[in-house]
Amino acid sequence: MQYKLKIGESIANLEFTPAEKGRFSARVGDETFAGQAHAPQPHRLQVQLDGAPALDVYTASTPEGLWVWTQGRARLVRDAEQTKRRTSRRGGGGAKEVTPPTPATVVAVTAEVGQRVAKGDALVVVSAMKMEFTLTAPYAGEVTAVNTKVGEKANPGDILVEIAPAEEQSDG
Amino acid sequence: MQYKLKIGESIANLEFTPAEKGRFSARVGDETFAGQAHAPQPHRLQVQLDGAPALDVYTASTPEGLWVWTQGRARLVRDAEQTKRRTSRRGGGGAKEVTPPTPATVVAVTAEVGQRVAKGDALVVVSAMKMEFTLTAPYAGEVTAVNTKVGEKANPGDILVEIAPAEEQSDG
Amino acid sequence: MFDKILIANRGEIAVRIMRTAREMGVRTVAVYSTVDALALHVLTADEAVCLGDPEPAQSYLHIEKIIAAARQTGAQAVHPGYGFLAENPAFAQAVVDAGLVFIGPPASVMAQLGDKTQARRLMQTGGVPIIPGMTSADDDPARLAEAAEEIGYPLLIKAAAGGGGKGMRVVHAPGELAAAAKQAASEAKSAFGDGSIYLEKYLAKPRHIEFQILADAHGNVVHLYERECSIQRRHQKIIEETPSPALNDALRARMGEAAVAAAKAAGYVNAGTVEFLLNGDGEFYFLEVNTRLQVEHPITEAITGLDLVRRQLNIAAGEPLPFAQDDIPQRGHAIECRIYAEDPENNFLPSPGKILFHREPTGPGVRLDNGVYTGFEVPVQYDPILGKLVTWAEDRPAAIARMTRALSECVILGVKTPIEYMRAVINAPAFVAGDTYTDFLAEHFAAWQPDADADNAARLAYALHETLAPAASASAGETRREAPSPWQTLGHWHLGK
Amino acid sequence: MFDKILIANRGEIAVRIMRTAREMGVRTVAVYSTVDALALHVLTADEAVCLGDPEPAQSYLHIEKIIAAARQTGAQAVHPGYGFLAENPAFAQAVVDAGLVFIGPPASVMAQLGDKTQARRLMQTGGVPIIPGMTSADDDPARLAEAAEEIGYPLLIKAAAGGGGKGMRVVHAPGELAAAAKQAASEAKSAFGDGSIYLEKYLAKPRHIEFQILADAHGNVVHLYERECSIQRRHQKIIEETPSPALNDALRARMGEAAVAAAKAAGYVNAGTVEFLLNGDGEFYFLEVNTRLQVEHPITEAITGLDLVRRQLNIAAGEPLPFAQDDIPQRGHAIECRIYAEDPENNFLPSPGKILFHREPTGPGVRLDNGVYTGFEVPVQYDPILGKLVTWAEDRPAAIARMTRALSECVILGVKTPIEYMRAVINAPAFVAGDTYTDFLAEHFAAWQPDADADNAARLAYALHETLAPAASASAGETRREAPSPWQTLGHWHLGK
Repeated sequence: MQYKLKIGESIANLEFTPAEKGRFSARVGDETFAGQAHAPQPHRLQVQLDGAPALDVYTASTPEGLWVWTQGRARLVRDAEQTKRRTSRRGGGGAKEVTPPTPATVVAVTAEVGQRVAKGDALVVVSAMKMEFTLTAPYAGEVTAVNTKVGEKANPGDILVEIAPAEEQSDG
Repeated sequence: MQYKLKIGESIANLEFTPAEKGRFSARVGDETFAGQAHAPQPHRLQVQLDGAPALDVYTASTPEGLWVWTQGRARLVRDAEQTKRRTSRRGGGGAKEVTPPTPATVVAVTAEVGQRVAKGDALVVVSAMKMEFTLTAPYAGEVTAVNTKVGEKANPGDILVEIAPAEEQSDG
Repeated sequence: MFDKILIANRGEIAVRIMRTAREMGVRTVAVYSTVDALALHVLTADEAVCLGDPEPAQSYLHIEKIIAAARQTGAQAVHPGYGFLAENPAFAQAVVDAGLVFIGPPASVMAQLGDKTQARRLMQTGGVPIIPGMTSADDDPARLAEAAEEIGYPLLIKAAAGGGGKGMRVVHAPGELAAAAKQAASEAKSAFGDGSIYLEKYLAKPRHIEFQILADAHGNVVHLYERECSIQRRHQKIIEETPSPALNDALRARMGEAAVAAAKAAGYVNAGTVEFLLNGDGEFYFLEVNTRLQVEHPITEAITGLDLVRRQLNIAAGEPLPFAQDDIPQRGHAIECRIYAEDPENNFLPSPGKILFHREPTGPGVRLDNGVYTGFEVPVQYDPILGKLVTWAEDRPAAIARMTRALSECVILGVKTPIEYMRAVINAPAFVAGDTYTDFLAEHFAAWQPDADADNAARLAYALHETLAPAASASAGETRREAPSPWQTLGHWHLGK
Repeated sequence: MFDKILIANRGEIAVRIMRTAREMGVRTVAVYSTVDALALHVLTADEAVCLGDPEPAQSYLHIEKIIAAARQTGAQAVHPGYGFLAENPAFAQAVVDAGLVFIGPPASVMAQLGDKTQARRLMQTGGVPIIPGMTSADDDPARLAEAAEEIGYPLLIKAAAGGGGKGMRVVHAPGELAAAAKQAASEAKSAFGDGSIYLEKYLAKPRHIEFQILADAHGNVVHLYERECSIQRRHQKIIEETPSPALNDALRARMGEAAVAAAKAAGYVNAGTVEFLLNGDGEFYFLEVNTRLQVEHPITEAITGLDLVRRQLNIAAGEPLPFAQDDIPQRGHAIECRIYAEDPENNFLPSPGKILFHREPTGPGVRLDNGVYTGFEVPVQYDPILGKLVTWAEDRPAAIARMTRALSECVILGVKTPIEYMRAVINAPAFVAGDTYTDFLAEHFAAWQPDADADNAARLAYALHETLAPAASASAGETRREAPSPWQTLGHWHLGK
């Protein structure tokens, strides 16, 4: 089996071969692993690696990917293909969008439909866990839609304010 | 819904009525309960009782029944009908059988097929967690079968030695 | 002693207070907002009262609702925890006006100490060294310039009503002063509803050293030694320890006396904390008094063996302190790491969400004050603290090693946490050497990234999970029911909606 | 200090030792039998070596295999834990003969103290009070009768090689002596392979009080105060506390001196425990020396602040004790409850099985040394201890209240445990009054049954579980895979088979 797995921004291919009785071998980059694995309970894997200390693993799966804890470290491991699709559905980088950096609550909306805005103008203020974030216009243009109001929840990727770019700055 | 539930040796009937949105009412003996329940994760129930403190509940189900922890106490709650069937399948009390009191390992077998035994004669010694138990003949008779050997595991209900009762003591 | 108290807070601190109350035979009332119906503090309390909508103003900051909950449940006293209303004199007064006991200092003392310039005057009068600078707020540019000349540059503009770094500006040269003052005042106005500012000398690389004090209603005041809280991000402490590697016995004694003098000058009652800045020359200056239980109080409990919540309840019930200064032991070394739902790889952005799995570290010398559990949805509305991990050992190296072990044992999946980051921080050579100051993280850890060495093991685990997960469910000893639940057929439902 | 040590044990004590070793930067090697391939001590160690079949004789008692494992992994020292080979002089000697360090006393000292009559002679010579009675074993009925006449009735027959109540008989009158002696000798023979017996005066309602000692290889010996271990079932401790409610400072000092004298008389090195019986008149008598770390060592750690495993490793590495008797603080009160897989409703029968769910108690003053986890199958072959719950607080009432809280927070489903029983014991008026002695449980708790008050809430939970359980899986945030796993299609498998 072939996996293309992303952790943070780092992508690597994993070649995984299961065998009988929970045995497996795997290769990722220069590293090879072989051993035997067992799942004694939900959220837990126990892996005996040949010639190496045992790996104690906890997992939790989400639509974003699989949370994995091992050797004292937690990682969100994502299927790189799926991640790509999701990112492209959202329209790319995110730096060009009026969207919160983290799940948040909207505490102020200053943008109005039809308003002309300059790059950097404050549009929406969101609050998450006692921190406030002011979302600003990523480029100059005209506000074409305001998709939120005070008190609503907002998640990363939700476009809170849509802006039609001013022509002279459409690539800026 | 009607449940007949056994805890230890105590049996009580529970009348349970689910309603919308996790609401329920229930009656067991003189006690009535009403409230709303939620299961935020496997093994956990959270119960808001009307006019009473919330109940935090942990559960784990086994073929024997449901382990329940609440208010700092763990209980094995069994379906009384099922328990009855299981007990009768095993042929009743258990005091008349050569079976270990707890899951154990057999460490000695002195009984032999054809041997005549008196009530109280040692037949098998089992060991569980550093405790040894000598299983003795529950009545006088002749050994007709020895169903175990040293090193084997034995569970309560497993008949390790079968004895045909001596005629004069068949009711003793 | 009280029969029943209300805890006007949530999360780990509410649970921590309830634990001691339960041990004292005092019943507890939780209050909660609708998103917290299944929060750990609600499940831990003997009773719970719903305050309403999640916004703090409608729930944990709503004074009338909280007092009504106390009256309705027959609670005799209110513990405010930290944050929310803990340092709000109007709340303390409202509690007393309702005929209840406020577990904390009198409202008037809280109000005095809450005004930073008033507190500075109070300390100056009481003989406690303050940072050179103004002792009353001013917004006149000319008078600010004059004061600045006297203090010297660099200097700090601070908000009189504030804290937490809001309304604060460093000014390096006279030309920057006017503009910075205007910005700071505006920021203070929007953060605290009060734009008063004042100027202080700027101390380079100071340590944040605070002293825990206990004062009873009979005039007895003791200190419980210091806490070093220099490891901060965004002016918020994340790692604290005691004793401070910077204090010797003589300095500790002098600072402890100053802390007791500060408490006496303010007429303080109950548990409080006197914060100081300490510079490299061993000079220390009063910073402020926190008129409540601190997040980091467990490290003081670890080295003194005293339960501060128990002491707070006893003091609030009018009991005198049962010990004098010389009776208070100081033993071993303790460290606290605050476990927040936040992303250290991304500027400590909050990371709300569902705790999908939580394994709590245990064993010798480890204490976790936890506010969450597997399956709990961490709300977006409140402070991101999940719990506090505290280790205690014979000496500082052993306490660091133990914290390293405890962090390594702590599993939290579903939200980002700084567990791995803090492990790196406490094992950094500068930390190990005790060379800590308030800019430590900015200087040493601004570009921190997690170690990529563990990544391939995590990738392997991904593949193993994909292959093994179905077996996991089957082997967990749970029998699965096939028939639909009556509530499934009644339709999908959620509690609290 | 060693780079790597092997822990010749399993369960909670192996994990506990590994935790301190890790904190000291010492790598750890676990050994295990095939049923323990997924035991917590294996998962906690840096390396693990399988010893073979589950029977102790083939695994944890197999000296050659354990020494081979140490050699194979390059371990420099062996920690025996408690139980198994911990007090076996042949093992201690074999470790040394293999060129490794045994973390414990010299084999010769262990052998001397393991022979109960030899130990009595040693103590008598060293000036330590012993229980009136014989100082050498004898099986001649006439000489036994003669000695009995001198000692007086009631008296106790004891096995010279033994402990744990095996080969022990109370004799109330001369006519019972001969038969009882024969039975005891036979029982001792089968339990220890040595039928030697001797007679001692029988003390009525004694307390079991033991002193922790530390002795380095340079002749320094200190004691770390007492532990009261009177709460026993089947001659096995289940609840321990320190300080003992029966000791005042003067008696504590006298007994502590006797414990140090005992250690010196034996030429003891490393951590050990000197056990005494204390009668109601304040007279105490040497009982035996346990030449290893005790199960109940954490309560001593709690009140002194010393890590006994760290001390053991330091001593074994040849370091002198870094403190003298007067430097050792004694602070607050600590209690330990041993959590066994056993059924207090049914004569404490063992209850092996799978831990279906485990929630560990946490918070201020609570320590759990745990050896199991959710999903672990507790083997039938070994000691039923699952973990040790320890609480520490300012004083005895607070420590009892904290233990009550901690026991209430501890959830173990799948095997029977005495959690609820111990909660009843520590809150019984006689325990609260400190009126404990070795027959306490037999006298007060023989007929204990769990409180039926909680039963109907448990029945309600049964119905709610039946109704909600499917929703529980769906709401747990786990996405379920529909396709069969490759290992499912490859057939059912188990690790280690």
